[in-house]
Amino acid sequence: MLEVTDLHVNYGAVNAVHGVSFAAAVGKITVVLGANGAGKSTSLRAVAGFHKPRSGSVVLDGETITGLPAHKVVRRGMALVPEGRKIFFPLSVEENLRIGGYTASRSKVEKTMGEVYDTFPILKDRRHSAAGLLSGGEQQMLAFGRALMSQPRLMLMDEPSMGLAPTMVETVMASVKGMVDKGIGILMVEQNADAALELADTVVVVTRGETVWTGTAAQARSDKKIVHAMLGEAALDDA
Amino acid sequence: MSTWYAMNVVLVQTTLTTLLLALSIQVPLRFGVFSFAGVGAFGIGGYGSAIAMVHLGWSTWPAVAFGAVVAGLVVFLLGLVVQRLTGLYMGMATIAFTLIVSVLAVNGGDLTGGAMGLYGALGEISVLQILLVVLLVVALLHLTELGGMGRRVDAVRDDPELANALGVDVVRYRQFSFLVSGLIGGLAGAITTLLRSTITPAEVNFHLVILALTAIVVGGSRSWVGALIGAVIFVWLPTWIGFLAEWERVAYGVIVAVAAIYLPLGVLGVAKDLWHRFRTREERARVAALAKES
Amino acid sequence: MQDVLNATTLGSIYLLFALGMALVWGTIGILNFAHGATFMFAAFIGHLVTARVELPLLGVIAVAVLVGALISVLTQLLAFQPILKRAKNRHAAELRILIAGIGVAAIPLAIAQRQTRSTPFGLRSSYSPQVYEVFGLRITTTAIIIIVLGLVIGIGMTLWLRRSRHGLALRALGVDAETSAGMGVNRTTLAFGTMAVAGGLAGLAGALLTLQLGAIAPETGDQLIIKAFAIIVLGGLGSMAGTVIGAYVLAGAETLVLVMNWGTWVDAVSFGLIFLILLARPQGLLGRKEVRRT
Amino acid sequence: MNRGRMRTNVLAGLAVAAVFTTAACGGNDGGDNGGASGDNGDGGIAETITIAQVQDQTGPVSYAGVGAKEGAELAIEEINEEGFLGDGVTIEMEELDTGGEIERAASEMNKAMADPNVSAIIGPTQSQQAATVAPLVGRGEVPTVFTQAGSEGVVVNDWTFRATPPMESYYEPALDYLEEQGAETVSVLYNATFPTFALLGEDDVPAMAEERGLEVVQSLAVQMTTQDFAGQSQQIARENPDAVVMLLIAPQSVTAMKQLGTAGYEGQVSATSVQAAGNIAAAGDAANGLIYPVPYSTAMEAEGSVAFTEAFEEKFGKDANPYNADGYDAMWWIARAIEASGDSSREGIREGLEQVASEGYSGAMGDVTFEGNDARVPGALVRWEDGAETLVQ
Repeated sequence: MLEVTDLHVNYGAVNAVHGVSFAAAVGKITVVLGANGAGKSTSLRAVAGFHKPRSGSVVLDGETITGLPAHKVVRRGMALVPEGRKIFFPLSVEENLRIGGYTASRSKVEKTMGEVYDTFPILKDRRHSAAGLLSGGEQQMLAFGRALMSQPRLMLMDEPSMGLAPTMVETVMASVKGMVDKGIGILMVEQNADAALELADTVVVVTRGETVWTGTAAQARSDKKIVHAMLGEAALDDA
Repeated sequence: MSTWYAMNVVLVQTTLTTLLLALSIQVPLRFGVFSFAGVGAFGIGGYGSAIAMVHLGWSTWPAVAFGAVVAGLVVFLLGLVVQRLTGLYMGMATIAFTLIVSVLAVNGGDLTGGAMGLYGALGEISVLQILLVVLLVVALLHLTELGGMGRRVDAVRDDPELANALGVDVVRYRQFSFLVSGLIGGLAGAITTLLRSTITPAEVNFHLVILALTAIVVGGSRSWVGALIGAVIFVWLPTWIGFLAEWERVAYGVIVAVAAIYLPLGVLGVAKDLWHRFRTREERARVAALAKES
Repeated sequence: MQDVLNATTLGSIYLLFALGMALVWGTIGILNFAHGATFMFAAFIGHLVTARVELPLLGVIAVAVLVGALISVLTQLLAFQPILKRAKNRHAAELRILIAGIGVAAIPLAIAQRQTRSTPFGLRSSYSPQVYEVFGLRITTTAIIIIVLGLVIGIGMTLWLRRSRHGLALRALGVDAETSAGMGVNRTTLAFGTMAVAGGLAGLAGALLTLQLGAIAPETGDQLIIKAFAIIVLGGLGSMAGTVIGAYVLAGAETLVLVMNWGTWVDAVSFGLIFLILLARPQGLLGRKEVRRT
Repeated sequence: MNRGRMRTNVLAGLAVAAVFTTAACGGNDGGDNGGASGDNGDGGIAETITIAQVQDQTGPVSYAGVGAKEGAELAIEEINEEGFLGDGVTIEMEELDTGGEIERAASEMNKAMADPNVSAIIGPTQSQQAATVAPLVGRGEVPTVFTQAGSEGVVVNDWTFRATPPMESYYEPALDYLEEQGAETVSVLYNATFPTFALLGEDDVPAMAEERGLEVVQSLAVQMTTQDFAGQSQQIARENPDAVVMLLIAPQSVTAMKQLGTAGYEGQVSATSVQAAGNIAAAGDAANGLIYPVPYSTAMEAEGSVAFTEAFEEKFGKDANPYNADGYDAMWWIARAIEASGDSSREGIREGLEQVASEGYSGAMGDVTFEGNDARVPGALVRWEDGAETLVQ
């Protein structure tokens, strides 16, 4: 159970965060919606340990982990799927997975890798080729697989649908669903509201660095016009 | 004044030629090209002018022009050959070029005077003349830092893809930077050589690359002003810290390292920062004064 | 045949020196120009120690390795780490790290020059090299040790980087430091570890080279650094196997020039070769190609 | 790169510097600028005479500059205590550091010349520094005595003098010795990027060898950056000449000596005075039997040499080396010049230096004679054996 309360982060001029709160739970999907530059990505990265928050708190399973550096956050069971996937292009697919399991013990790495290959058979087929040669969708699979390698209880996803063809988006969202079914919690930042709302249990809307609305997906769906209005033009175009 | 000047005239000249050398490295750097060919150009310019004077009997300024033009052309051609290279691979190729220039000078027989170098190329160059040359170079470079031209150069360096998309011919710009680097480096070499009448192969070496690079980074790498600051610092530093005697070089190392750590934009960055703060304070004071009056 | 053996020995010397530098540059992205000074100072401290106590071969090596590692870690702690902490991105840090390395290098150099007045210094050891003659080839035990250690460490490090968990983490750091941190890789700790290993290798190279050559001068490190730079770029940044090949290619080229007795053309031929190879393969022999489809 | 310098670029602004220097020094032979030396332009010796030593006090060649400084200090002590220049007349020395850099040498020379109190200068030791400042000295009209700086282009006008003979002028005894030992073939291994050795290795040694009927069977050129001599050593061992003439800088010499031994070469090796001052000591036993001609050695038996050797030992508690002898002889030459002309002005010292040169003197380097303003010494051939020099013959 992750609880983020009244987060303030200074990062650049556009991405400043002043007052973002949200929560995520195991087996559930929380989607943070917001226009480009609203500060949702910065918040997520602050939770993952890439930016130090100025104030506010990040509590994971009752323990305060505010400001914990990224390499320690992973060890607490939270894995980040970064924006733009950030695959290690020159490394092979399998090496990408192994680095994902850097914090796990040796025996578990092999086992988890088997599971990942079962989930994403395409990765097994191409495990020895350089990751940079994968297609965009395959790279997203690899990013998921890499994050899964640390056996997280919670996965933080930064715009997983970005830059993907619409059919690919569906595949990606389906695999997200699969992960939740296995009991992993998901905290997802998205601009693609429609695709995300299909899956979400809880929806958080962030505008200009602040949380302005929290509710269930059902509420958000029925209130679609309001949500869209808050997200601005960008979301409408995407939808 | 005149005594001080007489004692330090060599340092004044040194500052000006070091500035030229630093600029020959800085220009390509501002275009996003990691090229040290300027130091090779220094050697070509030096030997070119000395050969023109000693073997061809030319007078001072035609010899300087000859050295600079030859250096400019050679480095321009080099630029065409190595334009596919990026980053430090480019750096390595241009360092190789510089070292090869030095080896050619060693093996140049009577033309270059071999290991002993060329003697007796004593030109008639006054500080005022060097100053005029430097002013001309700096004025032309200043134009490339201003307005639209400045923004295009910044784009070529920071985001060549974007620059291309905006219709800036990145390749052409970078080739141009090689030509300019060669001309300025050649000028520095020619003036240096004719001032002191000799040039030897040992001078065209890696240490010169380090001097130029250190001067730019410590001074400030984005503007000719930074190169000037760097040249002043490294030429005069021994005079300022001479009292440290044997520990002078240790102090030099510490100063360079500390500058690299704490001055991300060089001394120029700090100066701009202070100036900005000063201006804001002045502004505030004036506003406060106005408020009081009213 | 003897020439091949000589080239192998020379290549192994270059390799021992270049490996540490290649490791830190290719993984944690630090181009450490103080590597040469680390190498020299480790040998110099070894010299001071052995002047008082005679040590066996392993003792001499241990002293040099420890000193090398210590200097390297101190450099990281006092110079590179603060720069990395302050820099906005890696690209901004690159040049400043280079300059800081140059500054740091000046300090041990000045101290050693002051103490020795730049006379060559050697190491005293109870070990005395034997000369073997096999099939008409002459080789000393020192040369055998250098060749074996060069190959073993070179290949060992290649395999370690390729196979081990930490090796993988280092390679990932070399590609994308931030994302690696997201995978649980502690960059700071690994950086210190890597710098310590590199410094240890510099110390090892310092001890072995001093034993092989009989003596080195404080300036010897400076001469090696440019060769190591060339070797790493030639082999391709980030590839240990490339560094191994690069070292032997450079040594082979230099030996060939000597066999032909073109002594004064050594630099021109070896750097000319590097120049040509870079033209043909802009990313070095085994450099990372930009593999990327989208 | 051994002569490494951080800032080689820059300049000696000869023309302009000279103009301003002359102006600033206000006609030092006219004698009315109030300087301690300048006011004696009409003859006479000042109470205090300042000599500037512009040499490498730091950097890669500091052994030469610091060595000369020690020698000069000893000379000054003797001159002042003896009252050599008359009662109460003292010589003072001001040290300026060239730090191994050409442009800094030019700059420091310029400062020394612009200082009206400086009567004479002991000039840079490195050939390239010296050649750069030599024309400057001519225009500034300050008598300058160089030590070392053995290349051409140094003694070029009336104001330039050299107290150390160029190496080729005292190298002959080495070849005489090789001839006496019955050598017929000789290999030359030389650093072709070091001016003095390039000259010696390419022209002088082959010529000297030919005169004596020695055949140069091999000539191996290396450069400043060459560190490993395994290949050259084996080439030499294969050719197996009767002798090797080795002209290398200090660290290269140590390596070459060791590797020649390793390669199985057992003939006689003849090196240069670079090996003096203990620079070959690091080669240990491998250097035993090495011969080299030196302008000065503690083993020399000439009267002046013995006196210097003992006095130096007493003052500094260590053996004197050729660089110490350089500074000592240079300073004494200047003192003798002042005494000879009875005039401590710059012009007076210049005249005195010429006068002393025409007569020669007996100094640390034995009986010194001159070719013009350039010293010539008998020199000595020494053999390195177990850490000490002994005279050959």
